[in-house]
Amino acid sequence: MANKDVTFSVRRGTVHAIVGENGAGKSTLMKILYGVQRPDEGTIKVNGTAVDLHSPSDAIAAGIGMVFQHFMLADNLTVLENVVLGAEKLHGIGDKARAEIQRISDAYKLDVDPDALVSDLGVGARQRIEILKVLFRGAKTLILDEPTAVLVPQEVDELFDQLAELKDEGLTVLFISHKLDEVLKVADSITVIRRGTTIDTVDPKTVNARQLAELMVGSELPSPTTEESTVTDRVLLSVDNLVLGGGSGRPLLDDISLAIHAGEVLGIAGVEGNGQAELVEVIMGMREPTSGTVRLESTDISDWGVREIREAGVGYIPEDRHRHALLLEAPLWENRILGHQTESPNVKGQLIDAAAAKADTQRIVTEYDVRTPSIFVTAGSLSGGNQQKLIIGREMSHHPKVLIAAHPTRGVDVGAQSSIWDHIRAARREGLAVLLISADLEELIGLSDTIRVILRGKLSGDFDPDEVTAEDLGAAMTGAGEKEQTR
Amino acid sequence: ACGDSGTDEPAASGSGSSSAAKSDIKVGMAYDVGGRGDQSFNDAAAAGLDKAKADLGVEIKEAAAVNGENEAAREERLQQLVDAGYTHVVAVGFAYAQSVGKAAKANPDVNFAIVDDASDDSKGDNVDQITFAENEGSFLVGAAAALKSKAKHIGFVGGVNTPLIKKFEAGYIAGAKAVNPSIKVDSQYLTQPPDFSGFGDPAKGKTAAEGMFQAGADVVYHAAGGSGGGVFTAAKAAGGLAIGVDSDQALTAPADVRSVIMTSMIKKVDVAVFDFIKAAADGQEKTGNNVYDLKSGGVDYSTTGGQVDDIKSKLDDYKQQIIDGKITVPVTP
Amino acid sequence: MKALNPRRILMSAAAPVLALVVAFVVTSLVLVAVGDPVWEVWKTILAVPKPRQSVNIINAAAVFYLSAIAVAVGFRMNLFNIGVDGQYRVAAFAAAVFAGQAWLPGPLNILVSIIVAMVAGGLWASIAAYLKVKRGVSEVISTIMLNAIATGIVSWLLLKASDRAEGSNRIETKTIPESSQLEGFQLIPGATNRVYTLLLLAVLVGFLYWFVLGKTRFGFDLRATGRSESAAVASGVKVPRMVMTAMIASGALAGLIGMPLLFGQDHNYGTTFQSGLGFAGIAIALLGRNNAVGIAFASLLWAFLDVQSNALQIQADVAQELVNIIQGVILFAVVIAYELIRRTDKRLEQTRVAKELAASQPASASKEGAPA
Amino acid sequence: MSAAGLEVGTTTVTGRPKHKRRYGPREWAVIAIGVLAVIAILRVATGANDIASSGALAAAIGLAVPIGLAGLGGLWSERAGVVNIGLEGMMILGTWGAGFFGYHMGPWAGVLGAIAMGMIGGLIHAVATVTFGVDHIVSGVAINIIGLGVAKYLAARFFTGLPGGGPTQSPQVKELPSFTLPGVSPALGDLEKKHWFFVSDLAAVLRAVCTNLSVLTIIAILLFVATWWILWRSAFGLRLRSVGESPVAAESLGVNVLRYKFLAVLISGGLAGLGGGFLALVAASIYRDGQTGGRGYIGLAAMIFGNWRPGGLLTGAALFGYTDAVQLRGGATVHAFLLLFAVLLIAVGIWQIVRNHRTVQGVLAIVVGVLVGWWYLAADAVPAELTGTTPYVTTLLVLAFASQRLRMPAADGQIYRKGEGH
Ligand SMILES: Nc1ncnc2c1ncn2[C@@H]1O[C@H](COP(=O)(O)OP(=O)(O)OP(=O)(O)O)[C@@H](O)[C@H]1O
Ligand SMILES: Nc1ncnc2c1ncn2[C@@H]1O[C@H](COP(=O)(O)OP(=O)(O)OP(=O)(O)O)[C@@H](O)[C@H]1O
Ligand SMILES: [Mg+2]
Ligand SMILES: [Mg+2]
Repeated sequence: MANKDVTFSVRRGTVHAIVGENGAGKSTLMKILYGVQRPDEGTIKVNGTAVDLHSPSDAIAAGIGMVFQHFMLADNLTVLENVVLGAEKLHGIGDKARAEIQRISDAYKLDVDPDALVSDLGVGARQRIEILKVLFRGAKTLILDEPTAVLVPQEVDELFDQLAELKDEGLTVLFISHKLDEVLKVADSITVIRRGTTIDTVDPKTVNARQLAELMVGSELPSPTTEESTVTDRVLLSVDNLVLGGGSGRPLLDDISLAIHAGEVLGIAGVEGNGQAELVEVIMGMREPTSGTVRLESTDISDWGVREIREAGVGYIPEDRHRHALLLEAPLWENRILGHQTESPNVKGQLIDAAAAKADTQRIVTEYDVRTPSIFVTAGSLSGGNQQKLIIGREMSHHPKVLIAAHPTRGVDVGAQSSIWDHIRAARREGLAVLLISADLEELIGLSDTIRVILRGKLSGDFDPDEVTAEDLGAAMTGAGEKEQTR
Repeated sequence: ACGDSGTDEPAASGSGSSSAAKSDIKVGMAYDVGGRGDQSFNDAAAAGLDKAKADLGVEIKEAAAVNGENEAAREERLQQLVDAGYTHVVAVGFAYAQSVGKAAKANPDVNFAIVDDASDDSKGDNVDQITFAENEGSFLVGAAAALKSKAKHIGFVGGVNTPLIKKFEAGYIAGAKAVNPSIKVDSQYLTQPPDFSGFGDPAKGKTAAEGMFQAGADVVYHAAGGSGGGVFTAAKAAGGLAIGVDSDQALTAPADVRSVIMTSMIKKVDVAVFDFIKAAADGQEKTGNNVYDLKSGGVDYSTTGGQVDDIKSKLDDYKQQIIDGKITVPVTP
Repeated sequence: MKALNPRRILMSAAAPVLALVVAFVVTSLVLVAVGDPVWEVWKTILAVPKPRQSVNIINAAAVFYLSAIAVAVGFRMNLFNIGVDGQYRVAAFAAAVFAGQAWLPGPLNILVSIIVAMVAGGLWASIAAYLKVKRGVSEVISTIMLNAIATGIVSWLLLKASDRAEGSNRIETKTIPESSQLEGFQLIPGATNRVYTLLLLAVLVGFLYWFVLGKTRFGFDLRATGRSESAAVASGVKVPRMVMTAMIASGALAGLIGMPLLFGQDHNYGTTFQSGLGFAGIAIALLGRNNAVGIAFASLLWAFLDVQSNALQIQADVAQELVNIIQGVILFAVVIAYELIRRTDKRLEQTRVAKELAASQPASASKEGAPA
Repeated sequence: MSAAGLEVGTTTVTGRPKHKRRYGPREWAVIAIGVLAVIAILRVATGANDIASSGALAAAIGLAVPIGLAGLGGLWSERAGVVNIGLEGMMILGTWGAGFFGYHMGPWAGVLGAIAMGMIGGLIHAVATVTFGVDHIVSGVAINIIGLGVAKYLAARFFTGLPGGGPTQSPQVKELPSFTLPGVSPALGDLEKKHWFFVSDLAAVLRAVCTNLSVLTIIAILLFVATWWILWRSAFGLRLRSVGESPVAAESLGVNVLRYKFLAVLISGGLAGLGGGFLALVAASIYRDGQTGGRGYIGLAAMIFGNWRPGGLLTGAALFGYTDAVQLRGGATVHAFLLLFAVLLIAVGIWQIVRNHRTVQGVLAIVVGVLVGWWYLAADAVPAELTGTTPYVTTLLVLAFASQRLRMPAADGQIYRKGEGH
């Protein structure tokens, strides 16, 4: 059961926030409101009349619109097509619809080009399209599931301005976020959910973030904190003047240089799509750089393959665990082999050593607290957090010198998050060099010894995590704050 | 009746109990791919079988081959017919050569006939190897085409590029050149083995023939089985003439194209099949290689429609020369 | 889930049985609708095969098995080698020409010819592999095209290499010397014919397929690529090289398909050599779920239906192609049954995982909440 | 295993997709004239007049239509995200339907019968893939087996004993009407016979498209236009395409994903069936066993070749129909093609070396080109056994040089289950 006994009401023309830890059931609740899932019992009333929501169409008809946690956009269709899809009766699919989109875009300063291809757009723009989709349908109630997760602070501010405007027009906004200060800033009332049930509805003016967090988890909120520096002067990974061409346009990676020492965590901040993924892929050997070198200690590994690089002691926690780190339909013990197909205990010569791999999987499951009934279930049946713990356990089991970690705690719940942080910190103490890429600025600030910002394929100078604020980073990430760089 | 093996179920009725001559003969026929109704040599064989049934009162059973099948499947088919009690088994098509050879050895009490093969593979004391001088018949229609062609340009469409069909082509060309050594003959095959769709794709036959007519030919001969229908259609559309094959196609083709079929090269598979059964009914099994050529009347040209009446004397003259051995018709082009 | 789950094992076994029943019902309905003799048809198809027919079934199954394994190698890594048909034809021709020359004595001639076949099949497949890896041409199209091209080239070369017997209308390569012809095993008592000696080849290939794919590093890489290309890349698999290897391996295995036929039955390659085996292999591989044992059963079933249907025309006066309907329906029914089982299974597993986790939740809740 | 297949090699373009240049009518006209000019040069250079004769072109149209219709069927289904490798089986069902209904109730009933039989194939595919979530390839393969079996079985059952019919073929079916533009055709024919450079070639093209066109050909062309309009200009089409691009997004906007997929596959079957019907009704006026000869697969190839777009598909089908026509019509045409291949290969090789700095590939292309050129000069004709492969070789060559930018619908081949995507 994901939700039970959920009760709350939302007044028109307000912003109502829902908070709760990972897996608390927020998304499930919103999906019920949007007709994607059916409740087993209970009623939903809109404007006082009970509605029966069988499908998104019913919800849309009832004036409810939803922006999902994971964007629901068809990449290869244009903005116009994505927006009018399903609502073609309103304004057709031609010029009239285009004019209407333009009108909404202008009215709420959404700044979207109806004829752009969605695949060409960044995250912020995609978010605005999602909102436009809802407005286009004339929704009176707007549900936003973690809309700020991928936005930089400036974009968040813009979004909040737009929400304020919507509120003024008499629209109701339901808003989900993990970022409590944001919630306090924008919401008119806040409902807290824990393990599927409503705990309380509070007034933001009367609570602070601490109290909210306690309501959410029934205890204090863990946060990443820096310990004393363990940075040594031994460079483990260095990247020099790395360039990755992007066809005929501007390079995807533009003259990137960085060095990570043993015991150092180098954090990279940046809006998604500015070259983080490409940087990781080049370091891991999945792409050939156009020019420049990547060195592991003093060995040039620029033209090595992924396997050699991994064998040489580079651990890899990919950003998209479903696509790059797991075989979802294979059992856990086979997933334990993945990425280390040539290393013991997984293999003996050319043969797979299934017995040893299974035994070691069992060890990881225990040591890393992977919640699973057995090592024979498929990876796909685990929750995200447990999948991630398995991946981390797997990578750490081979005692890497360098760890490339992209969004290691994305989408995992609080408990798992803190244990993942612990593992990274422990390894750092033992001399591991970590390249940490994250969209979570608090995580970056809390874990890193040095932070750099990537923007349009270029790397900024160093930021000191002890001094820098999320706002500073946000400014650098959007290019507004080039002058504010410390060094 | 099952040869060496005692354990494979023996045939239902052996040939030992031959009291009533006529009703006692049961003929099983194994067709090549296409089977009865292919408007080609399978059909011709079927005609012979039907005649035997009507005239001699024999019991019959038919089965057709499947495209691309295994050698073992052919052997199995023949053996099935034997097992079902058929005393005479006719295999239509050279693909059965090896299987007839084997089945004949395994079932010495059963008589076999094979159409289009005279190789050692199918040889046996109880095998009638029926072959035809397709080249000789084709020679005559080639001569007819050359005599009728105003453009001095004729064509040949072969279904599948096999030696057997090349025999048709060789005779045709030789006949045409005998009339006019400088005549132009276009040849085209529709598919290559093992793709036997060239015998069943009228669209391809039509395209090939159209090409010939548009390139200036005015008579086209086909040895393309079911694809021949396309050749007739093309001839009709182009105002040209076509020559049929195997049976008298001016009688069997769809009514609207009959008028363009000036003659057909008749390959009397029906006669050969009937001969085999008739001989058996008369108590004298036919064995060995029986060649059906011009001399024996096994191949011929047809005169239905009267379009070749004017050149009939010339054609008959050639025919006589071949029969007399004055002309030897080549078997490869 | 893997071991210790009798329910799952039961369900997996139930699926094929269910599928056969469904195929039986559907086909019967078709027969009734069309007005054909249902009883006669099933009596013919389901008759106990005679010894001779049993041998034919085993022989046909051996050839199907090789074909399906060749296809399955590609399938296991999401590579659609529709070109097995062309590959085995090129290979059988090459081997037949080589063996016909009799350059080597008996058994050695066979062995080297088999290698020639594998090389030829592999080379032909490498064209599609190259086009896929270097030029991004979908192997589905390129192998379809290459099948047709193989037909043309082989019949052209066949004409050049043909050796026509007196009085025969067939064209075929030179018959291989008697010392290189394999007589076969007298496996089934009372049968007049023999089981191909190269049935052993099928067994060997099946074992190797199971072993290499299931037990080796290479096999793991191959399966990982099939399950998730992106994850395989990130794990260090060089996918382009893997595509080349798998495609060529598939082609080389395809080269073996014609070998039992060549050495155990036809003794030459000609226009009457069995064709279309590659396509049967696709269906059988899918029916056997790309599993070495599953494919063995599927091959036997396929061969059984093929051989038994031969008598349909004679016994029941029904076109032999009816068997295609039965085979197709079985294929459908099996995959649908497995899909339904997979769904139930997945749902049950998820609930189980969720339940077991929920059970452990209260105990761990306090720990999770603790500050880092 | 999934029908989506491996992506290796198909994504060589790095970085974000640049804005594609849109080809307007003028660009297309220039390209068409260019192609015609090349053909005209080739004709004059080699003297193979059949390269651009109206007869060859008309034959090309006739051969292209069934392939195009099958491909169009593939397009509908794959645009909705369902891979349809069962086109061949649906086509076969269509040929039988055309033969059966065409004979008993006239050619127009044959057309409907072909569509209906194809749709039955589509229905099976839809139930399997959409309702039960069976792998698309498995289902397609099964349909090809069943289609073949059903057609042969039914033909044997229902055509045996009819006049001119038999187990493997139907009786003659009456012809559908065909049209010729009066007056124009003969004049163009005269012009064509002059064998003037370009002018005659253009006349041949015009003559081919206005002479003796079957009504079914015209319908097929209209279906192409209609497909383009429906899929890219109507709300229905937008929904259908969205289902193939991102079913989750479509469902979140209230689109009934399964219904659209189902419908698309059904239409796909109907179109493939009509393709089979064309073979039986127009190309042959008869149903025959094995008449489709793998055209369903070729249609699929033409669709991929055409980048899942009607225009591209039309080009692919035309290319295939044309090369098939000229090789079937025999003569020197295929031999003349060798010269074209040689020149093209050498040109591509030079381009690779000079512009793309791919020396190995460039040299390879040039070497092959020179060999082909040598073949052209050394031999008078291509052996008959090999001319049949012309369409396949041509398609393969074209794909080898131009397939890297193909992009299939994003969710093509993926199995979608309601509600599971969220
Ligand atoms: N029908 C159901 N019955 C029981 N449990 C369910 C059901 N549907 C979902 N769940 C469980 O409930 C949890 C709630 O998930 P949901 O996505 O709503 O969480 P969330 O609060 O949005 O978390 P996040 O912050 O990660 O987005 C899921 O992780 C799943 O374990
Ligand atoms: N309908 C359901 N009924 C019961 N349990 C479910 C249901 N759907 C999912 N679950 C359980 O939910 C968990 C996974 O949920 P979900 O797919 O929402 O995870 P996720 O969003 O990937 O992970 P996370 O919430 O940790 O980020 C698994 O434990 C699964 O067994
Ligand atoms: Mg979640
Ligand atoms: Mg959520």
